[in-house]
Amino acid sequence: MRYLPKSPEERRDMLRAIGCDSIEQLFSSIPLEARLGRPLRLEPGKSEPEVLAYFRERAAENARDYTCFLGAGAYDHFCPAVVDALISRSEFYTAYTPYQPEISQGTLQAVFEYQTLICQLTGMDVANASLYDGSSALPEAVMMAVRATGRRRAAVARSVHPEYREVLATYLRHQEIKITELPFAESGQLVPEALAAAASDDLAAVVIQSPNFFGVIEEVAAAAEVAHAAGALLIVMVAEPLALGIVRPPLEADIVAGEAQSLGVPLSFGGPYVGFLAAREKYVRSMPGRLVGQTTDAAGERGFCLTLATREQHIRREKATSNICTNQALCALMVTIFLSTYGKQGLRELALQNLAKSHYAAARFRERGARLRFSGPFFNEMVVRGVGGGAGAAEKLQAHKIVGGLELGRFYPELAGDVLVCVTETASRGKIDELVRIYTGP
Amino acid sequence: MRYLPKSPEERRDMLRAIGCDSIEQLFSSIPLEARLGRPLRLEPGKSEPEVLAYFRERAAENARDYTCFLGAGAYDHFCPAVVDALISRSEFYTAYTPYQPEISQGTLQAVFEYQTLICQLTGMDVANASLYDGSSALPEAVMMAVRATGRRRAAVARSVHPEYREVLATYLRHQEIKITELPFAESGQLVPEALAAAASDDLAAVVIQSPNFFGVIEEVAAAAEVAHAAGALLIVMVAEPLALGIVRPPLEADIVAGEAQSLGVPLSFGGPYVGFLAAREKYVRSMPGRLVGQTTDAAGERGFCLTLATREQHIRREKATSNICTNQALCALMVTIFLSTYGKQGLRELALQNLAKSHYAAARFRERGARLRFSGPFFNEMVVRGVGGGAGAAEKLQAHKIVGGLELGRFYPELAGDVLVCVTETASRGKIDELVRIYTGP
Amino acid sequence: MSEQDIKKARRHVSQNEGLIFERSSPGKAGAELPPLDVPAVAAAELLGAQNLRTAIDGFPEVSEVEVVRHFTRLSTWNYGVDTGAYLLGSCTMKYNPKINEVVARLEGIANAHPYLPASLAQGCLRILKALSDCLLEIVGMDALTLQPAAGAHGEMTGLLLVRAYLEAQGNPRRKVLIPDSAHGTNPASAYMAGYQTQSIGSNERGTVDLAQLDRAMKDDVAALMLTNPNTLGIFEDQIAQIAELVHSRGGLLYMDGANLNALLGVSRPGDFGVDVLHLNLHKTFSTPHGGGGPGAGPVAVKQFLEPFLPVPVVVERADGSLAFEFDRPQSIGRVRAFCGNFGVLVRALAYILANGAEGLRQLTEDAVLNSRYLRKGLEGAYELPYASPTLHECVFCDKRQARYGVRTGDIAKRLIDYGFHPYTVSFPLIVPGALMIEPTESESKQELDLLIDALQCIAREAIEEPETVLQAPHRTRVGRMDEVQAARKPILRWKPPGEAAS
Amino acid sequence: MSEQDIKKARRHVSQNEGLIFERSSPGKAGAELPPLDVPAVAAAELLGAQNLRTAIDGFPEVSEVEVVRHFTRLSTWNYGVDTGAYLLGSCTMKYNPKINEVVARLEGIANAHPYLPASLAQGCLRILKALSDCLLEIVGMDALTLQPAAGAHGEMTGLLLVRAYLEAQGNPRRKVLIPDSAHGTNPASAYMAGYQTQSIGSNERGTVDLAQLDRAMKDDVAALMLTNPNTLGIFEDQIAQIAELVHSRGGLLYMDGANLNALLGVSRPGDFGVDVLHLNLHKTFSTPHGGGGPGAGPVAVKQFLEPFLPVPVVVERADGSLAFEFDRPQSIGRVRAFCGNFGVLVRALAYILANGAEGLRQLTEDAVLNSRYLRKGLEGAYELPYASPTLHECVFCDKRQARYGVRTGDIAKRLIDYGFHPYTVSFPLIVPGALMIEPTESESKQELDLLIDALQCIAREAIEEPETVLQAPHRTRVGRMDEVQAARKPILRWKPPGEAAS
Ligand SMILES: Cc1ncc(COP(=O)(O)O)c(C=O)c1O
Ligand SMILES: Cc1ncc(COP(=O)(O)O)c(C=O)c1O
Repeated sequence: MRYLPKSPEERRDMLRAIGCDSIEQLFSSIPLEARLGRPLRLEPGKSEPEVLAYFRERAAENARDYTCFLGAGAYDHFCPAVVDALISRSEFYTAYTPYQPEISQGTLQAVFEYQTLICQLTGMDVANASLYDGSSALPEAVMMAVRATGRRRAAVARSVHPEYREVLATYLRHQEIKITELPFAESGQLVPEALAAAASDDLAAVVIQSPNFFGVIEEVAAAAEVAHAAGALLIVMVAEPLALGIVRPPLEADIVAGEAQSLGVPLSFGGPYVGFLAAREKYVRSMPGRLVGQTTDAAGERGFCLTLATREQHIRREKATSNICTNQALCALMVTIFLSTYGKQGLRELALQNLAKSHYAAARFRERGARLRFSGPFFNEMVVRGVGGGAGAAEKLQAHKIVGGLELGRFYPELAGDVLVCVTETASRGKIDELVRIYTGP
Repeated sequence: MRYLPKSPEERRDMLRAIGCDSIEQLFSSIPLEARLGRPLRLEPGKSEPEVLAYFRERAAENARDYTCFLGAGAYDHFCPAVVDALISRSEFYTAYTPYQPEISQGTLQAVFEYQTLICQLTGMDVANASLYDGSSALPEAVMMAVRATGRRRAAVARSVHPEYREVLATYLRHQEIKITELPFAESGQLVPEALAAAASDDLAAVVIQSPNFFGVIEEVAAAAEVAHAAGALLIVMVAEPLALGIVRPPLEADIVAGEAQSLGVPLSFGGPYVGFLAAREKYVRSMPGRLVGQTTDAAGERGFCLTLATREQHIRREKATSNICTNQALCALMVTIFLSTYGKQGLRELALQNLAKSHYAAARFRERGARLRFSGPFFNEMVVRGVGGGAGAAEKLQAHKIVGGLELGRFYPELAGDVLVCVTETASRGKIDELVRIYTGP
Repeated sequence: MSEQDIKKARRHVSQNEGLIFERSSPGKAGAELPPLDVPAVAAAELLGAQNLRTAIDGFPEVSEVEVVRHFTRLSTWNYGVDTGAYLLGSCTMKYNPKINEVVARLEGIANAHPYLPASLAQGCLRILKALSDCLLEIVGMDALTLQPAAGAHGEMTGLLLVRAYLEAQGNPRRKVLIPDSAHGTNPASAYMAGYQTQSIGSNERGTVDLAQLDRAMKDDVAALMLTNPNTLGIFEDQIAQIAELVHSRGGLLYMDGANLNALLGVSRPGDFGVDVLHLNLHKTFSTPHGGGGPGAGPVAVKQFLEPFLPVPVVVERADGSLAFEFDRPQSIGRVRAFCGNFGVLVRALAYILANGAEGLRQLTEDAVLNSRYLRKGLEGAYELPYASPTLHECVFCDKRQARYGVRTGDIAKRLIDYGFHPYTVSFPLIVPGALMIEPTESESKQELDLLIDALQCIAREAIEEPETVLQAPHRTRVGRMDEVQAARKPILRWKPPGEAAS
Repeated sequence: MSEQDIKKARRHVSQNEGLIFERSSPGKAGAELPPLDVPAVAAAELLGAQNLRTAIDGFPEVSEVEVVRHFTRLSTWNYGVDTGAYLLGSCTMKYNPKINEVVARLEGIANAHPYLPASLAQGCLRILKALSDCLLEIVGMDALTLQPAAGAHGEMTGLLLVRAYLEAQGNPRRKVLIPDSAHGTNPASAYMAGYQTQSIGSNERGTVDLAQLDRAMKDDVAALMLTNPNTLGIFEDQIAQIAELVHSRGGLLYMDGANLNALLGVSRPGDFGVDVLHLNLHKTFSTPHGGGGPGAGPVAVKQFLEPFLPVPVVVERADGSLAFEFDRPQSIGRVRAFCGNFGVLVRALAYILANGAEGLRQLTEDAVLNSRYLRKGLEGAYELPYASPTLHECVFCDKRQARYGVRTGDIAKRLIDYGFHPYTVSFPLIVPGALMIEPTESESKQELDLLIDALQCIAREAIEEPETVLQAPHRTRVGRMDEVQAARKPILRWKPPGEAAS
């Protein structure tokens, strides 16, 4: 086997050295009845060309060379080639959690930079080293609010990504934390009255997403006011953080969490992505996940190490702030490189192009008689009313090598027939025009 | 511009520091009339996504997903993924010639290993660090023989790659070295009588290729005997060094040179490839190109450095053994990794698979009434008689996503209509069957 | 020891590099965009002035070459599996094949959107199906979810399955039993599934104390959460009795599959009584650890737990095509958006396909052989707290060195000077001063011999020149990091020089 | 200086690694093949027993992980442009953009066979055409060949063109004039084109001595081979007179374009009298130097030389498609098989497209600005042999340091300790003890300031503690290599331990 650095003779030598007669003897501590008396029923090992051919065949069974107008929590943006080139440095991707800082300063400094970038982007004070993804960042944020307030109820906007809310429900089911759902208005934004009604003194957190699942930007300050008045924390989720290149960050929030895939991580059929979680300084000790801090060595040289580990499972066990151990470090590194490369101006321009393209599409839709479901301001996604549902459009789109938007009926029965269309900088004007034409009929 | 690490302010600061008022002043030493008074007439700079799109469009204009039966000096073999992963280490590919050995031991040791591998493969004593390609290795080898013998004529088999011979002619035209061409026999091998006739006492070298351009293995020992009897050197060219995995190396030769693309270097429309040149120890000081040697530092630690530089142009100038400076180091590294990965057994098996596939194809051709032009033993290429010429076959092949063999009329008028077919391990049995069926008609 | 005695490493010049923010200057950028092909827009109008952001304060402005050098330099301060032996016990730091990186980046795979219609995602779905099938055969279980993003995530998922099942039976029960040698994620995950945890002691052979388990295994216990082989590398040889005990009292047997590398083709959890287990694809199945993830923690179950698996599951339609099924009324719901860490799953499948049945068994044999060889080589120099036979890893302790004031953490630091990535320090908790070493199958005899030699040297140093060990590492670009200082007044982000004081 | 004074680098642990042959043991392999889908064959029968090879003696047998670690470790002993400033003068060690590596590896490009029928290779042909067009505009010439594999190869090609042209005029002439500051490849290439060479001295301003040129420029002189800006970084400001002189005597003006990085968008050789020039795409146009190649050395010519260009050339057919044309009776023939170092050409085109007209001019400005800034910063510490204004590089000499026994080679070695790749040592030959420094446009002001600081420190060390400089480098994994020993009894390959004596 090509991955194994041993010759048959070396195996024999080593067996002899440990005083074993046979390989089988190595496993003598496993009771016979617990042993598998036959080979595994798997295909014989494949050579590298066969492995490659297998995955090429699979890849060919997927959409390739399509223009895709799907967003809904997973976004396609131009990713500079440096990102893949640099994360492919094996010192980064074949290392593990930087438990030994003296030979892990590369990872540690990069995470420190990541934490800083997330703070800058979100307007928060501190950010952790990553969580699994945006969806699991939601329960982590809510549980953090529960720890911080001692209360056990969260009011969650229905316009938060439906799968995030599903995950929240799964996580919280057995933790005696209640969820109150908050409806959305004609604008696509949270209904303020509903929030006011939910804001009682057992409320740990108000959760909104901005831009929300419909692409609409929420009124963060207003939500914060109500939440804070009730003694609750405001959690703002972000599934499309590129918006923060041009949209004012949710400064009034206490916790900003979400998904950073959009910033340099490949779509990869849904993962690996990278959850982020940032918060006000005062909540740092109730944060979940790893944190990297700055320190010095004996000679006073600056360096970095994992810190505040007493929050974590390997020390606190069941009392930890989270069970998370392995997180999404390499994806966080992609984000760090992506943001460093685009930089201050570049990110803004990228966001602006998204804004321009999506509003161009919206204008084309309107011109051709289609209407947007919501009136609130949006970034790069919008809900187009009633253009979905037909198999005809889907087929036509495919014939044009287009993947259309997301049919919302699946998540919101009341929006059946509506389509969530995402338009990023990667969609050419021509393809946008085609999309609109096909959706709006002949 | 994204590649330039300067802000406008830094440019101003630096100008100020050197006492310049304007950028234009930097160029004041260039006479005005030698300056370009207008912008270059090139398109505006492209962003990275545009550059990528440009080349994707070009790539789509080429054959993709074809099975290709072309060889003729450029071979497609399975290349382990480690090759590209490792040559992509930027310490390798962004470095230059290892002039400073203390921070170039990586390149130096790898070249030392390459030199060793080439010696092992060819059966020679010494090998250089690389030449441009197989074709230019031929004149370099002949000039080396001229230096070694003091004679100025070379007898060159017509079955040596025609483009190599063209290059030889170009190089030698003004150096007063004569070339005598040696014909091939029915076997596809050198006509022994012709060699005997050419072997006079002004002969510096006999040049054969094995496997030769027709894929046929030459009788090296016999050629060596004649050459040596006449006081000439035998130069054996190799364009498909994979053959040496199963074919006896040309031990009787004095110089073995050729093209190592076949061993891990991408086809890349003809380059960059990598010329190799190996020889008997006694000729080392007349070798062209770089050589890496083993040495030690003051503490006695083993290390490597460029050596025998007194042969080279930067010291000997017009009296150098060659004008070569930049060579093909990165491609030599690909070869080193490729050979290390396949190793002793793997290379043999790879060669055997080529042998099996090409002889399978030959058998199918014979079954369907086609004949091979030559009777000599062949490795992975063969000349099939009279199946070429028609545009019909070419079209049908293309329809089956096959690129057929090379039509030989272009290089050998007497072989017009014959096709040089190369069958490597990458061709599936099904595709071979298709190829044969199409070439041999309905 | 003198510098010359260190055979595996020397010192070499290494570039300094500040924070990316310290390279910034106004107007530089590392990326540019194609010209906009639609009309430009006035953001303030579209978004509302109150929603507009002017600039991201402090964000870096650097060119492409500076980004490349910055992260290249940082990378050279790291140590990865490609650098050398990475001995972290319990982490299975094996070689990550390069072809896996290639296939995960293929067009059609790397750029597939998770909401692609099934007709345009058959390749992805078939990858999920193929991986499930392989993993089920490997562990001898009946059904599986690929959704969890890591081991701990899998633990929580598995326990939620236990709970959902018991709930459906009428009583979710209250407790999960966890041996004291278990990983910290186990109790933390149990807590997230709404369970209290109770610790079970180990006996003098390093395995579960059966008597204690017997006492603890009451009818309020939902499950025993067992790691097998356990974190000492010892196979729980009373596994049959344990399973019988747990099952007879109505509990379920959960297995933490972190150590599956010891068992491939040799023994299957499904065959020795396990009801639910999670796997760590980033351990056993070679997906790169990425500096701390991503991983993947699939959960495999026996048939009776299948109805509770997270949604969606991949199903085969009548026409042979695959699709996601969402409508599963008994499901615990989602534990993650979309369908898991797909890119990691691709790599794991590539690894399994490359190995095949024979290769998997062979690698397990090699992993155990390596660990045993190492154990033999170090027995004389380090104290082995448990004499039981071990499989893929072994745990020593620093008892002998502690006499000279040298602890496991110091030995680890000194091992860095010798060119290795240290083992896991101070885990499992039941071994005071633990050195937990897992060489995996990826180490050659040469590398192991160097390691034995290094640890032997350090053992001597601990006696003869303990200061050398206590002050280690000596050969790294920074010395021992002051972790106390880092935690006392945490600096968790960079701030512009002016603000840094705040 | 103490360790602390070195701002740019420290020392860090670095893995040892023997030769790949020293890792070998029988039966290991790093690659496997798919099962053969055709009948196996008996090689001895097919090839003849006398042609059969049994085994390749001494060939390595190693696993994939060992290959990966081996070459990864080797790589860490190197210094590349991605590591930091790479100051080799005349080599233009600029940043190699990552996107270029991506596009050169695209399917359809990386796997295109050179003998593909033109109909299946239009993309490749269009790349060749596009690059030619761009380069011609940049240098102001009329026609171009992309065949030569490197600068020296281009030189030979260019001189063969000169010769072919003169021959067609009736007399190839005998000599090529070459300034004494020229690169060693120039005379070596002239020799290969069948010319004798004659050296032309430089004047006190570091440019061609016009009077000497006047005397030498007889009617047996085929060409003057000029590097402009020359290897001192000085533009030949009497270029008009030089061109006039050469042309008036029936000679041609050849330009070595190695230093074109000083001229992009600023000045075009075709506009100042050059008849033929070669470019180094691996210098000016950012293709990676690869540890010593591959490069590419296209040759551009004025119209009258076009008929002599190597075959094939790319031509446009009536239908707009492109094809190779082979039938060119006056051609000098081929200088290389196939169509040049195509993969290098792809990268160069990517670079030109990325920069555009403005970007190219800007980078030249930055390159010159960097070099001038450096010159200014070092003037006080090192002797500048020529006072003339310089463009992209500057050449100091070690005169002041030599008083203390410290030579340019020593300073270079010490610069390694300071974290830099040294400049070019001892070239050009007309400057005894030369330090030839070319920072390129890829260095930031930060990096240049560190360099100035480092060279200033070394200048002080040369006076205050010359031994430190003479014994340098001190911070590398191996000390100064004994090059004399290497040449005296050359060991040019590994041999198995038994044979090593032979
Ligand atoms: C025994 C054991 N269980 C569980 C885990 C947690 O796995 P993960 O880090 O993938 O969440 C680990 C991780 O190191 C472990 O060693
Ligand atoms: C001035 C000059 N001319 C010619 C050359 C030769 O170029 P190449 O190494 O590409 O053959 C060089 C290379 O360093 C050079 O600096």
